[in-house]
Amino acid sequence: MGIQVKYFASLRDRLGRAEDRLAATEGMTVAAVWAALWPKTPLPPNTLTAVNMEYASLEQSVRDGDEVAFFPPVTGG
Amino acid sequence: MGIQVKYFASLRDRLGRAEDRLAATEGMTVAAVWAALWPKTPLPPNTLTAVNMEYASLEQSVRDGDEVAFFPPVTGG
Amino acid sequence: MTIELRRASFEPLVELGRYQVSQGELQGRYGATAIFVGTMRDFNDGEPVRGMTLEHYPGMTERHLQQIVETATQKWSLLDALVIHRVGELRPNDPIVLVAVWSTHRAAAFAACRFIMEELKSKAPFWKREDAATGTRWVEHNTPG
Amino acid sequence: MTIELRRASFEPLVELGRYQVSQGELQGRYGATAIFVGTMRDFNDGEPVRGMTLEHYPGMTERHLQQIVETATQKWSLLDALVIHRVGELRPNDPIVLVAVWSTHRAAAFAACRFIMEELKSKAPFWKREDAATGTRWVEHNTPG
Repeated sequence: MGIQVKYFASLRDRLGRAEDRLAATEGMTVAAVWAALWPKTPLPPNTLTAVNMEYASLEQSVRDGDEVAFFPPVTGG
Repeated sequence: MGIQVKYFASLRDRLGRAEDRLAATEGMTVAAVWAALWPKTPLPPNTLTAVNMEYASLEQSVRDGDEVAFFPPVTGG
Repeated sequence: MTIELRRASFEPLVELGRYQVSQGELQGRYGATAIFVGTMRDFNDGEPVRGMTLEHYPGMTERHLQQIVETATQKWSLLDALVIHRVGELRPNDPIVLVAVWSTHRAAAFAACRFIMEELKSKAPFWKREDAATGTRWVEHNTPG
Repeated sequence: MTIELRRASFEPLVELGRYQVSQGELQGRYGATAIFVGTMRDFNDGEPVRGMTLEHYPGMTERHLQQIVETATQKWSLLDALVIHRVGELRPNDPIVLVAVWSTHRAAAFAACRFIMEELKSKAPFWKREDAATGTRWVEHNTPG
């Protein structure tokens, strides 16, 4: 089933896509998910990351079945 | 015209009256107004005092035409 | 900036909606509205309360409410403020006070609304007399903010 | 405790009045209601704004709003709380967010209302895109609380 990856707001617009999917590798981190999908694009500063809808650090490890999200600072309210 | 004196809330109930009037004497203070009207009743602790609808200390001097008020701590809102 | 004392029961949210619409120059300008409604409870100090009388000092009360709101507008950048306070006979669940503050940003609105309530509670000459099961009694002091 | 996301424009004061009446167990128990309404302004960063799109992360947004309100109920003694937040297309003067908190005393109501707003602004995944005279632009950060 792999990892479901989501992008939101300005980051989605910049990347030109809202979702990706990839297979997890052993000990894969959030940072590694980004690097695998966007090898030529450094993660923009201030990007927030979530795993399974909870905020997560770039070091958090992920596995198949997880949902990983990358998005800019939130501006609700 | 003298000084108009007003009592409110529990203090009015205790005194059994809402208003008094007395002639000002030279250099009369708020404390002296009370003492002149209630020589046998010490001013209850925590009583607030106002002169012409502004909070005032017991030492503030008053004169004919002023309105002096004595009342307990306020409990609005 | 509007200050009102009311002898009859009022609906704070209805009043607020009406007021906001009536203030044409607010439209599109405010980003933040902070509102406080104080309501009569049916118990106090562990005892059931059936009714309440709110006494005030006519003249001084209005003057102090006005001063409190003016001080708030000097301390924070506000677009408008509305204060409505009941006097007279109240029953449980009756609104006692409405404070609403409009501002461009939330920090000013929150701070000013809180300030107005605390000042009102400590300075505006109102007094509550409760009609409790054991008889009527004057409320001696407010709950600290 | 109720959390709602709305796709269509809503009237915060009407919603609030309805909700309050519907919560029968609140009657007579609350002394303090602290309310915040965030409204879309017709200018931002010195530029006129014609419209706004509010994007969110379905699932994560609701979950975080729920967590924020639960944290508030752990920190303060609250009787009830209501949070309504718009998503989708907004126009100037449209309400964006309503936060209302009911408590016995005002200190808890004020503090919890403020807390919920600050947490919502910093943690709930919403993003604003403004339609300004010079084109559309993503709002990059919120005004500090």
